[in-house]
Amino acid sequence: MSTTSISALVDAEQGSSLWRDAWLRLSRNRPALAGFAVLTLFVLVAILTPWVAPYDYAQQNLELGATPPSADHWLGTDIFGRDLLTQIMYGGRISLAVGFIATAVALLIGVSWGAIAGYMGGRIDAVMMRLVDILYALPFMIFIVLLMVVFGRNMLLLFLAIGAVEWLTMARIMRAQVQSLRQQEFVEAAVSLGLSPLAIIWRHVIPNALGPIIVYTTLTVPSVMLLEAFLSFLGLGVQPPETSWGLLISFGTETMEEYPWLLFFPGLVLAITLFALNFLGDGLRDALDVRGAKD
Amino acid sequence: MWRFIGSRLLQAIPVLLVVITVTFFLVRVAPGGPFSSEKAVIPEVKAALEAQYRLDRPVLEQYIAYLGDLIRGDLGPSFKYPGRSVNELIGAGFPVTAELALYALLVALLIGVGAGVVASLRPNTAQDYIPMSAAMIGICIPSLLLGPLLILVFGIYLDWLPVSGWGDMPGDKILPAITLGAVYAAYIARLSRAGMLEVMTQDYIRTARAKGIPEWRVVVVHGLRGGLTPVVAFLGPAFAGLLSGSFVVETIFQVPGLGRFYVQAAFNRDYTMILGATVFLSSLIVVFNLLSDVLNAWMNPRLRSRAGQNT
Amino acid sequence: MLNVNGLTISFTSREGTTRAVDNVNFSVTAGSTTAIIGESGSGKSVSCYGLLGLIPQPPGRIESGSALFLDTDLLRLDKHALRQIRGRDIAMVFQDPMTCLNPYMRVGAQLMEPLHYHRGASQSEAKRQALDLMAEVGIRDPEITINYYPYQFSGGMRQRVMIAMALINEPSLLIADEPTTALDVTVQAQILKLLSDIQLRRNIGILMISHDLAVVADIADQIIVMQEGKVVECGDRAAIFERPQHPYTRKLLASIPQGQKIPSSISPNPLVSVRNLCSWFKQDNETVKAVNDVSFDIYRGEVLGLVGESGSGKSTLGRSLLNLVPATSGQILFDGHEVISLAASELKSLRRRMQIIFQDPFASLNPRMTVYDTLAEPLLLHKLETRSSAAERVLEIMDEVGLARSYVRKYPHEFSGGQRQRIAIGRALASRPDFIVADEAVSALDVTIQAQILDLMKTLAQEYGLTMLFISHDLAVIRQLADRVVVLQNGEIVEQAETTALFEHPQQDYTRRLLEAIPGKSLL
Amino acid sequence: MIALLLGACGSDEPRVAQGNRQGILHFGNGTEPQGLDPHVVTGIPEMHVIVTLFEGLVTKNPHTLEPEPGVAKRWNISEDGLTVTFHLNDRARWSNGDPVTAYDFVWSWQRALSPKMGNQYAYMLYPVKNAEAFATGEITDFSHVGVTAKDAQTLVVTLNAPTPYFIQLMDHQSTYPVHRQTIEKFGNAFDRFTPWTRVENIVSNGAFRLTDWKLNRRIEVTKSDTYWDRDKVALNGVVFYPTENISTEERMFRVGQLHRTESIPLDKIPVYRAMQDSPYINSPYLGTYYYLFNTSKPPLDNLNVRKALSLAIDRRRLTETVMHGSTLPAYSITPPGTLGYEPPKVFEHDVEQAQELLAQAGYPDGKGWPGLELVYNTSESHLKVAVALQQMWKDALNIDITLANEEWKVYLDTVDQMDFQMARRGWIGDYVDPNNFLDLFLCDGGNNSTGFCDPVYDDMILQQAPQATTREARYAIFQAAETRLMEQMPIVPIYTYTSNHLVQPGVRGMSSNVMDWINFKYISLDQDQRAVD
Repeated sequence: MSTTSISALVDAEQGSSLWRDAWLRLSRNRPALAGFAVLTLFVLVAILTPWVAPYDYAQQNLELGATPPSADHWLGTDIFGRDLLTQIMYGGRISLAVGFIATAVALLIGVSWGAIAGYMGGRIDAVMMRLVDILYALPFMIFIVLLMVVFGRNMLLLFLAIGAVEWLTMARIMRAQVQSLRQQEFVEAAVSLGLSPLAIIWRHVIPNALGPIIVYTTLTVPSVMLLEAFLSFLGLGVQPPETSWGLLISFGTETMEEYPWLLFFPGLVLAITLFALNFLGDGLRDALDVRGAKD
Repeated sequence: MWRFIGSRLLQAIPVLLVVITVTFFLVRVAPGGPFSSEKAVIPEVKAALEAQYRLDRPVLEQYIAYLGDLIRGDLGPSFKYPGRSVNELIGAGFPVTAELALYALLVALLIGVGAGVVASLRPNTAQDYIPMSAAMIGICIPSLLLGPLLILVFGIYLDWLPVSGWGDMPGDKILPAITLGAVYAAYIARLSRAGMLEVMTQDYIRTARAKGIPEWRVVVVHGLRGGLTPVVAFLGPAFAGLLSGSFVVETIFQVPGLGRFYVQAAFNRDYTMILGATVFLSSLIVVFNLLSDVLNAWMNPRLRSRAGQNT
Repeated sequence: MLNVNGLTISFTSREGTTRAVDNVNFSVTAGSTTAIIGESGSGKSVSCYGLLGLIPQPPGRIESGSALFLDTDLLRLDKHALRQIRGRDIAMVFQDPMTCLNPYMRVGAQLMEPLHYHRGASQSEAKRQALDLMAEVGIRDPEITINYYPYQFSGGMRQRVMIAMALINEPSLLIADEPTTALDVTVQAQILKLLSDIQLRRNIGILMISHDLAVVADIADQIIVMQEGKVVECGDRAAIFERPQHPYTRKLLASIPQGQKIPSSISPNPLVSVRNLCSWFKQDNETVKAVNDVSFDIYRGEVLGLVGESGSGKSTLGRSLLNLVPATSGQILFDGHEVISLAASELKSLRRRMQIIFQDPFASLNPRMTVYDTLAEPLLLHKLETRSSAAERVLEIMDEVGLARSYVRKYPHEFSGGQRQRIAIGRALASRPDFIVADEAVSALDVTIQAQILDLMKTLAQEYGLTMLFISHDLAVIRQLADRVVVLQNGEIVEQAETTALFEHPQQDYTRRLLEAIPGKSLL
Repeated sequence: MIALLLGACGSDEPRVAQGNRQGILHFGNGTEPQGLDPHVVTGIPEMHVIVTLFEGLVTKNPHTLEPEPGVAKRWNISEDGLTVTFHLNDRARWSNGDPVTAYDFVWSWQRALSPKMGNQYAYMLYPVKNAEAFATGEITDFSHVGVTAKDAQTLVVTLNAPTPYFIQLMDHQSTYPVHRQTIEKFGNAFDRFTPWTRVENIVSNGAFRLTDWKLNRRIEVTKSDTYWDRDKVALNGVVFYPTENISTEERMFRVGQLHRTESIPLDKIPVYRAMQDSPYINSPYLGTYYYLFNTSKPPLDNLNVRKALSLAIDRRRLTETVMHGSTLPAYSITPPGTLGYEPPKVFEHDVEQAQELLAQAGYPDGKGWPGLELVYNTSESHLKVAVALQQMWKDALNIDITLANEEWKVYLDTVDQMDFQMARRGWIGDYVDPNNFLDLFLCDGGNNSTGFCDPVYDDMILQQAPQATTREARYAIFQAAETRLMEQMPIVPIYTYTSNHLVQPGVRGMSSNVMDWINFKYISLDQDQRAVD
């Protein structure tokens, strides 16, 4: 990027160039790209599942029962004789949606909450963080059961419930970041330019606090997927015959001695997702860390 | 420092009060009372039961009475275990959970710091990738899966360790501690790696090297102290998390800890036990977060007194 | 004692291999001082660290050369043998005493560590030596302070600790890497004196690295000038200062701040009036009176110099003028507006008219914003330009501050310190302010760069008709730029006067002390 | 930690082998008992411990389930069936040496029936004259209740009506004697909260006495040296382990830490069944698993829909595949073989007829089906049944059923308030008699929960059956009533429970019976046997 013409400048006017540059850098990071490709593939498969799945996900064959991988059923069948590959594909629809949407909710609330508390400091900070403390301390299970009873059972609520838990840690991380950033001279410079606190948080603080947030986010997605299984267990999440990776794994755990493939394959898919996310996350972090890029 | 501790404890009071209040009403709003059971309960019996637990009085009166008891340190009688007080149940379960959490934390520190430091010494080599990938898996493998896996391998196939129990047979504390500590080991590994990477580029490490002292001493004496600062900051929340998150491990390994009582209480709508455990655990969380901050300050001389800072 | 011949060190990165040090020769003899002079990046530090195996390998690699130290070739030694020499025969003092001492260890333990390791000294013996040495380097109450943590010392004291630590094994060679750059002028003078005293007493060789010719002018016997990894000139002090051969050496000499500003035309009515300003804050139950009852005026078109040591409250004062730190009491009038009690909306329009340039150009630029974003932000914020017209204006500002237009999409980390300070200046000027606070704006820069930036500021100040508060600890710099000077000590004004009057007839002891500490007086 | 690890390496003898030598039975007991007061607690784990500590007037033969002497050495029933006289064994002793007397029983029953106790099983004594009135507070003078001690060894009980199963009830914990002085020593006798059942306080009259109780860890009982029939007791003690997680308990069994467990994950059944000398025992059990239809809500207010749903279920396929043969197909609410009672079989698996019925109801081939939700409480096996049935209904009738699992207490609330269309339910007999199942569906039956109400049915159960003079006549009335019930189909029976447990080979005398009732007195351990591998 040594020569820049006026036309490039005109590009620069549109939106933040940080993101454009980050994208460019990301596209040169192979593991990150591979991670991105895997995730895209998973999302695509999830979207196309109703058309590409080899079997009907609910169709049982009770006499067949659980069978190991075979030519007919590449990943084997579960105890109802249902095709595991199909189950995993349908499960991915739920898990990926929950994983990404709930994480996004948590990210949105957590980052804004933490950023505001950290930047404002003083009494506002104290009040906001005490609220976080309170939510941390409340008995989660009772809270979930109550949510379920008050609002009925639906997926939206699932996202809300998960988001409501995960944002707390996110807010704490963000706040710590912001507290150290707000001492920095460039923030002071922004104040002296006359920027409003919100503009400073948005333009100067958040982009510089993204590193740890991205790393934590990549860790949140898989834990959200597993949390969904627990909520489903309590009755809040998906209901059979629909399924999710978390549910497949928790059922697989029960029968890991008898039918190990029922644990292995869903676990493998989750692990692949996790590593893809991790590579993508690290790549994103590096891409956003303009200082680390020496090219 | 004492002022700081005092003000933090003072701040905790309203937090706890809100937690108590919300929980108090939350459990009462939640469907299914403590006495509902599969076989229909005769109305007279139900009335008698409710009277014994003050449930027949107006909710507000119950609330005030509860707060009154709480101030006297009385958490009330358990609904699930007639004849036992919540104080007694916590007294029975907490020492076990605390012991389990402590071992888990030791496991987590041992594995986590070890892996993190080893990884940080040669970043972006196999020596870094292997422990860090293991840590990634560690973070995401639920104890619901790790526990049974460890039991199968070490308890059943190899027959080295007991599959359950706590203090009943030699070695029965090992697997629960590892299972519970695994997630935290992974977090600590990441934290200590990042911390060490940061510290080992500091000027004072160069100073230490210039003194000609051996590399291990540079890492251990000069590097660790600063590199583990984020780990120390994490210890409080981690210990609190271990204490309140041990339920799954306690269930899998048949450990008679507080977590089992707590979750059973939630399932059974044991109002007093839910409340008691919540109050107890959230007080602990406050205390451990505070301890962690104090420890952090103590580890870092600059924070012990901030008078040395430039104006 | 030390004889370096043909030293070549290269660094390998993704972009290829660069020679950081290229065929460098120099020597140090016992009891004398050799100074290596050069800008940052000239390879002066790398060549010294390379001798002691302190550069990470890879990416660094010593290609060739020899370094004979008392008949041993340092470059041929294995790690272990080199470690034996480090800290025992050759010791080092680093630039920034704030970061070079382990903050988690008591200074005593750090002092004694080399003794334990190299000499196997017992605890009591080591402690005795440490106490003696602390006394020798001028640390007060060593019995008490030996148990202090580094943060409990001031910068100068920390540097004394560093020196004591280097001397504790009685080395024959001391390598001092910019030992005074991070210190106040007065402290700098003390440390330099300490080094030459020690050399005299102990007859050791000193290899001193610096970017500032003025600093070494008083103590160096031999001077080596480096540029881009190569030695461009070497010779004894007199030769270098009196008969510089290489153009680069001449440029370095020319950069030593000299001369005085021709007073500019000053209108009689003040732009900024400060009355009884106090800025106090609480720290651990003690009230720190950072700025205490200060009153002065800054007239339109004037450059007011504000001088003082670190901790004198000059930065706090500068920031409270812009309402960046809250004032405790007093009055600040900016063009007739009361700054302290202004509402947020009024403050915004006022902020356009007053700007600040910070000391550290690394910290004062948002690392995730390109030059374009940084410069366009004030334009768009104050609606001085539209989105479409901003680009052209940004390029104009870049021209004005001397940045190539092609850099517009680059990030701060891709620039050198001087270039970054140009960006910071550009940002401050973008909103066409009337008043600028320059807080140690050139202190972190190499001397040659410092000279350039000072020139730039002078030019721009005239062009824009700026009023400026120029804060610095360096009187030589103030003298070049300021019309009037205010001297601050412990948050209070000690003296204020016209620049010429102040330099020629200082009224106060404190001012005189500051004046005496200016380095390189032997040159003048 | 390393020392601990090394010390643990396979050196230990499994608890079972050790237990076999010492005569100690290690018993997997599900959850931690709520308590050990026979008049307070209700669950099965509690019952297991309580039957070792206490003994009622009679006890049951584990093989035949016929009553046999307990504290009462014999009893006679009057001609009209309204008076029962128990003659107590004069060797019966409390664990502190006091004799067990008829007065103890009178006082204990007063305590068991006292409203303040909140005893949920007080109704076990309702056949006794005025017992119900006393328990519900209608009368407060216990002397009006039909139980008196004629002397220390003679207890006379007067009944409301002839109750053929009354003697059986005398083995229920609710009718057990408790030691008055002990209870009064530790607080108000009619208070649920007294600590009299703690190890250091308790006085009991059973074959064992309590010697250790560590919460969530273990309960240990040791052979009592004051028990009247102590010579017959082979075991030296029993240790109960509370383990909520069934996989954990199964693993404990597998490594030889338990002699017996009821916790067998469904999918482990084929594995255990295939073992040589299989420890897996499966026998009929007095319980039925069924779905409730809410007959007050469409579409289940339509009898044809209810019938169609029931006929479409292939119960044999379900029990043989998903349940791995651990249950039996059920076509009635009463389990077969309830002391000679054979329930009617009103319908069979018939997909074609089911389709026809659904068409008659207005949903030919599922067209226009408004949807139906099935509520079940969270559990792996409930889920499996629901998923299998969901698909059966889809295949047979082309209708969609949605599943909704609920946390236990939420589920209880839902069922109690009839806020469902279809809900899972199970009923385990408290005593061996069809009445215990059939009276569920009385109009005001507390466990009816279906909206079903048929006065004719009520009359048969409440009036005709008790007046029947012979067992055959009585059973005939029950059969007619049950036929009537199944024709209305307010429930759909799915399977009959069986008792599934794993027992180590060294255990003798732990016979299977339909109540899964264990008489620890009869159990012995074979010294030479080791644990299953």
